[in-house]
Amino acid sequence: KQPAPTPTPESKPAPEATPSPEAKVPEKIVIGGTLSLSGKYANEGQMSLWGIQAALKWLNDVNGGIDIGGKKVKVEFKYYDDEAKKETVQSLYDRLITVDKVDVLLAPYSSGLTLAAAPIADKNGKVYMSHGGASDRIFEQGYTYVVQTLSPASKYQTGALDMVKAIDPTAKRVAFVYEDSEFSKAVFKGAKEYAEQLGFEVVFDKTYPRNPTDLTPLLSEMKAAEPDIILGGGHFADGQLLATQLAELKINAKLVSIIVAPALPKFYDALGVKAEGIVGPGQWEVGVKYSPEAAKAKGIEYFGPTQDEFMQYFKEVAGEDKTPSYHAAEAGAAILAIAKAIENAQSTDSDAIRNAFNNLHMITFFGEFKIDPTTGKQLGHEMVLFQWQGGKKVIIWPPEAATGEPYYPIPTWEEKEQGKMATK
Amino acid sequence: MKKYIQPLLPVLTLYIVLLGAGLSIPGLWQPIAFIMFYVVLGQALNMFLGMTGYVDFGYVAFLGLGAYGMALAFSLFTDDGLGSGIIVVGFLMAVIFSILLSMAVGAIALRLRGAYFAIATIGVSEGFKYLIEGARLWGGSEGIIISSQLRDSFGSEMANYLSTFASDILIFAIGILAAILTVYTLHTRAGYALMALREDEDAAKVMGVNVTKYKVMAFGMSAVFAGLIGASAWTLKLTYVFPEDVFNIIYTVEAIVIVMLGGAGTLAGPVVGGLIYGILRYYLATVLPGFQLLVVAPLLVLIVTVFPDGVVGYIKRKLKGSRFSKYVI
Amino acid sequence: MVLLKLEKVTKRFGGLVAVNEVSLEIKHGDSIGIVGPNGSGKTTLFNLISGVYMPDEGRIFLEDQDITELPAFKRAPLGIARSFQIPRPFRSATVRENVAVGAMFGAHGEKMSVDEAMSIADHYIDLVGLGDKRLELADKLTAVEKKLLELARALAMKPKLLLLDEVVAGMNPNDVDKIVSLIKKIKEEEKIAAVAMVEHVIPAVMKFAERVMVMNEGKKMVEGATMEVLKMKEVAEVYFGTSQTIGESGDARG
Amino acid sequence: MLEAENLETGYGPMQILWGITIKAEKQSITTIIGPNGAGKTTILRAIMGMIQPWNGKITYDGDDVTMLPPHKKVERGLSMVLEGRHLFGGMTVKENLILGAYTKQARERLDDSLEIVYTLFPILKERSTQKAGTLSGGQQQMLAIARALMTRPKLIMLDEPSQGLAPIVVEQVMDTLKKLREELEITILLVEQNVLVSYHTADYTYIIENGQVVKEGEPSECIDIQEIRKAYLGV
Amino acid sequence: MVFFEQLAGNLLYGIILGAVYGLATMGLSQIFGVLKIVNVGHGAFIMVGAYVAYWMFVLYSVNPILSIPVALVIGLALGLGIFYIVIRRLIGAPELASLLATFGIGIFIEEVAKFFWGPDHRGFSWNIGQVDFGITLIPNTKLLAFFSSVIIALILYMLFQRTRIGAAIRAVVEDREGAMVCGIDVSRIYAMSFGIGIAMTVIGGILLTLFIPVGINPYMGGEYTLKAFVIAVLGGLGSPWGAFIGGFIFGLLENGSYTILGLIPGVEPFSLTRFVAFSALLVILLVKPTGLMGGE
Ligand SMILES: Nc1ncnc2c1ncn2[C@@H]1O[C@H](COP(=O)(O)OP(=O)(O)OP(=O)(O)O)[C@@H](O)[C@H]1O
Ligand SMILES: Nc1ncnc2c1ncn2[C@@H]1O[C@H](COP(=O)(O)OP(=O)(O)OP(=O)(O)O)[C@@H](O)[C@H]1O
Ligand SMILES: [Mg+2]
Ligand SMILES: [Mg+2]
Repeated sequence: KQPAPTPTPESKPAPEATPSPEAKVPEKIVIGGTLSLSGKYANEGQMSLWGIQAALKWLNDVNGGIDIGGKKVKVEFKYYDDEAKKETVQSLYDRLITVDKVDVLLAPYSSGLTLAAAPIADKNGKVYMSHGGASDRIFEQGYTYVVQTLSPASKYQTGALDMVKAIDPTAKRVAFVYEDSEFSKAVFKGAKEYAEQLGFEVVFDKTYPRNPTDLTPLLSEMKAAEPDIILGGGHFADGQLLATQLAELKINAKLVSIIVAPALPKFYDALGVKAEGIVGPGQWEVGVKYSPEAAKAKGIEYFGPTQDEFMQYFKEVAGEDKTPSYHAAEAGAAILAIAKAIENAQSTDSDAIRNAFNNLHMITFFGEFKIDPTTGKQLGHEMVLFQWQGGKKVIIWPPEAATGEPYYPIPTWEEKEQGKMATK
Repeated sequence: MKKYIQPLLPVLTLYIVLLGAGLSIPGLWQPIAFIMFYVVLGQALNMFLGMTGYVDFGYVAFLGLGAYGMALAFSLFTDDGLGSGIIVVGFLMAVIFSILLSMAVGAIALRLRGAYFAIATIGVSEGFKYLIEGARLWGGSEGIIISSQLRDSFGSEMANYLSTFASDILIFAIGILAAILTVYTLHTRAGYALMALREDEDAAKVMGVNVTKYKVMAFGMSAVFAGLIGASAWTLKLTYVFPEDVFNIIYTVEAIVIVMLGGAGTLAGPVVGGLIYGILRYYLATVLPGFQLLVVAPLLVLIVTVFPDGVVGYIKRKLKGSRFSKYVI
Repeated sequence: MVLLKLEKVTKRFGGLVAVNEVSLEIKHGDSIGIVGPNGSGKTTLFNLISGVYMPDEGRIFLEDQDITELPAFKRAPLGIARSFQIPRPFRSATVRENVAVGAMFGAHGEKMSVDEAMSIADHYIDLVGLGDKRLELADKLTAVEKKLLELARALAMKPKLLLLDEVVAGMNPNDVDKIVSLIKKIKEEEKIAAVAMVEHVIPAVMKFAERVMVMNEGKKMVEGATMEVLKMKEVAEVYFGTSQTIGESGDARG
Repeated sequence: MLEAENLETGYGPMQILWGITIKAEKQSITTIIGPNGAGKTTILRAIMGMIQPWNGKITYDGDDVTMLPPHKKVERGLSMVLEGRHLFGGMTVKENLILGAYTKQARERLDDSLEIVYTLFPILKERSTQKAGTLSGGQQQMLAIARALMTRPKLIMLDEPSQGLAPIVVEQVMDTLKKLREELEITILLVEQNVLVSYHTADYTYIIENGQVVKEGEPSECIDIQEIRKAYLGV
Repeated sequence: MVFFEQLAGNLLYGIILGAVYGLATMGLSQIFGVLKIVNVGHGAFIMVGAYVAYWMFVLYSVNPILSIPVALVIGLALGLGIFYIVIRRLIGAPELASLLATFGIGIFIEEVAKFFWGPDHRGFSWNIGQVDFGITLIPNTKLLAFFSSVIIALILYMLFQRTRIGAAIRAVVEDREGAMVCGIDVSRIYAMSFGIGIAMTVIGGILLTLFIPVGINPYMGGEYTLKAFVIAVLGGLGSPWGAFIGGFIFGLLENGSYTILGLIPGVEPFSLTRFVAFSALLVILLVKPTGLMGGE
């Protein structure tokens, strides 16, 4: 079924750089949203909060605020904890709109919650920025004001396939082993289509339910399929479990790429040397080469802190020992995109902002930003592929972003037991 | 008539106050809708738990099926030109689904007693969830999203209105209906039969009570209300159904918690319990985001140690014999 | 006219034959006592008649209708009511509500409204002397009051056949006397067709029953006119003990 | 042996006992009788410590035991047969009996005790593996008495032990109690509705009404046996 | 051939998993049996156990088996503390009142854990080799988890079936007042049962961590609460060893049915294994309404 066409205010002319005389310059700009600080997404929620706070530090302290009519307006973030419960989001977003009078909304984490609060945003005509709703389906529902910062789910595992295709034409047999959930299914549906397109043979494509305790049945079946590369994962716990049990059952492949879990430093802490060589897709990674210089080379405007600055602010709010995950980066980037759109619109009017988004093409530390004007889906942003090498995450794909060479094929479990690292 | 109205008075008054406040104070509508979800959830569960003494841990299955009923109506019939009739079809499907499931579960599990029944029903709701996911029924783990169908059928504005207002009004209506039905039942033969079987099933049988009939009746009634809640508060309001969300046992636990907070088997109990629970969760989430549960949890424990029979249970006991006792049943 | 007929009814629990081929006829107007040593199967017999258990063998008829397979809740409307040896009140309901349930689902018919049931309940509560405990929770009653509640509840069911399992046990002699007279009176006034009473309080049986059946080890031992049966030597042996018989002096223990 | 002085207690806010004073002399059989609801059970429960006395003092064997919890009293040789049996229904007869001998001193004499109760109630031996909950009413009563004896009490309180027992068994129980008193030097405190039994068995009797002692003395002094016979048997 | 090899391998893992499930459930069953408390906060105590194993390993390099005594102490302290602060006041209250209390307690423990340790998913790696069973490889840590579970379960079995305390606990379950007049200190039995129940659960958390040393986070318990309920009922509520056996059955069903369900086209066989496991509960209850080892 075709998604309903969205009546975007596309035809309107791009707003002028100067404010119209009647537009008042606001005292401050408030972005509001809920985060999952408790409950099943607490990990992502906490990261997002820190990412947002880091972005705001740059925005207010370095940039001085958003430039509207020549005046710098400070930005605030108002948030509540939605506990990852679908019942809470509507009421909290309603409160953000009516009581806290926020100007722009940051959507909650996960596709479900993003959908849940969408009607409230839409009814009140507030721009609704998704920083953690990866599902492509959100943008097929005909909501006017949803905009996405991150790459959609269908892109998560395509990078790994691209890379293998480029460096090892002999690797043909792919196995998919992933969580039976909305998000992972979207990821691997995209991956499967792409794999077939690239000429891979999908020799195994099976799911496991949420919160598995033992993946042996699935993995021993997969082992028999003798895959060259294994793509899998879902969330944190199962991703860790997947890697652990691959090790236990000594299932070797030339490449293992797991979504979500390997992105967090705790992944390596937990698995130790077993994590060596494991690859994961990320919306962002420390070390990505999105810099003002790179932007200039591409002829696209750069906005926001540099990566180093972001890292520094992040550590200021989160603590010295913390490294941002991509969840932090995408939330921070969402704030920057909102700020830029408001600046471009020179107004806090929702239609003007939404319109400004359509014409917004920029690079931040998180990467490119450019949306599909009709649906609001992110088109510009690229995912990266990283690999745990010698206890560090090294970006290995795409080549433009890479900070190191892929270690391929990855060491076998037996080798890793001997202490072999995925370093040359 | 009076005996029906008197106990309903406090409950209806509360409803009217909530409705009035929600409609007149800006920004209060959604919070009240949020609280009402818990109030009505408690009321629906109380119809079965309070009246029969049977605890149904798989209760959420009825909400889930109700939610699916409505979602399926939209995904199957959007193009059939039913107009707003599609919502009626959705509710019908929700009701039919819940009744069918309640009959199936009733036939199997209602023979079990006590905790065995309670936990056997977990088998039902969890089993159902994994059946949907495993057999890729109804979209499997990807669920059903109906936002676009809502928009196609009613237009953007009306769809938003449905999700952010009409569905909440429906919840109010379901709550009021539940309250009236509860009071009515309590005063009929059925009410006494339920009391008897709750207290001593064997003795009730010997006294001529067809315990199976009344159990199934209460079970079905409670299931229908759950189905309506699922269809309205989840599908219509949130516009999507994911199996992992709608078959989550936490809702059963919350419903029991609400019923116990207020007092099981009392009419106003779940209403008061839902209010306490909803308000605590909502306001603390706004004041102490991220730390609210550190406060909510001990408060719940404190309340239950002070009022082991629930707040309304306590009031009822205090009022016993006074002229106000008619208002609290 | 025969009200209840048992034909060679047998009930086993594992290897134990609790009731062994017992046949019995209870006629309209009967007041029958059932006595026998502990564990001889009296309560089990009542359980079979009221439908708590289904017999393994034999048949049960109520006024020519075969009720052997009928579930308990369908027997009550036909006019069978019983009290439990160990009282089983609806604990968190009031005395009045307890009795009203009896009225509602007993043999008055489906039409009985709640209000009517309440007034019937009040009548029987007063009758057994629990009037001032009407609104008390059943749980709060003493052991004896619970027995009276059992009685009132059974009476409120408007039975044709009333089965009383040790209702006077634990009662003070004066009360035993009163209750037995009361039951006799009610039987007349309320037109209860027959009452069967299991008791170890022999004076109560003597006073109440015209006919007695003695059970022993699941079997019917003898059946006959009360005083005759109670004076039998075999009965004395298994039931009263050798040193005691029912004498005219009435100095029976029990 | 046991003395309760000025005992007051009740349930919730409701006072039931209004200053009860009773005594049980060593090796005597003392009965408490009175109308239903008079508070007899309540007296025994208060002495046992199953409900807290509000006021008054309980001395046992010369010690103040007013506030001692039940299990401590059992350890000191106080035991009770509860009204309504309170057996462990899901356990076998034998298990019930063994649990009766839970305290240390009782356990040491377990075999001896088993023999005593099996002689007293042979049916219990026969049914030693039957679940207690499926025994007939009278069999349960026997088991309750037997279990209390298993604790090897110095003083045993029985709350209407004859209830539900066939006359032949009542007689046996009473005979046994007398025998136990002689042989094991047990003191007995008996609540008994069966006044005739009280009359024939007791050394001393208290009559309770409305939570107060209204009469006490030797049975012949305070029970008008003719009156009872009349009331009871209509003779 | 491959089919049977896989089936056999899965069943082998199922047995190991089952033993761990069983032990992680015994505490729940125990607490229900004695105090009639449905501990919906069960999973929180499993989580505590997992963190005990984690911290002992990470901070002091103590291997999880040796953490068991630590877990025992912590579990007892936690259990007794909660008992005397909260649960004691709810004895005699409606059964479900305690459900509300344990719900609150469970959330509180989770939130405290999150407050101190953050929401991260932690884990550790303890490699002590593996055994090659031909059909499959099994790490020694998992075998250790299995044997410890069985041994602890046996010890508990002895404790309950063979000792006075065990008999006393069962007596209190059957009839409180009856137990009192037998000389049993009922309030102590309650406290002990709760304490031991919680301690067993915390130990269960340790063994689960031996089985899966990753994914340790404040909310990890929820999943196990649910399974524990089902397993406890499967085995017969209030019968801890029934729970242990129930664990085996659940583990076997969960793992064993996969190979067979995999033959059905167009489905997600792994999700269906859970459907099978939960349906089996219903079937078993239909045949035996009080669980495998349950009494009347
Ligand atoms: N559910 C049961 N399971 C096993 N045995 C049972 C069950 N119910 C009763 N019995 C046994 O059946 C026999 C008859 O029991 P019943 O209760 O009918 O005796 P009774 O005549 O009423 O005795 P009493 O005078 O002591 O009440 C007893 O030996 C008893 O132990
Ligand atoms: N658990 C309770 N809660 C409230 N009141 C109670 C409770 N148990 C007994 N009572 C009340 O206490 C009073 C005395 O009861 P008790 O059981 O001591 O009488 P009793 O003399 O033993 O009577 P019976 O001969 O009937 O056994 C009664 O009025 C009764 O209603
Ligand atoms: Mg009997
Ligand atoms: Mg008494």
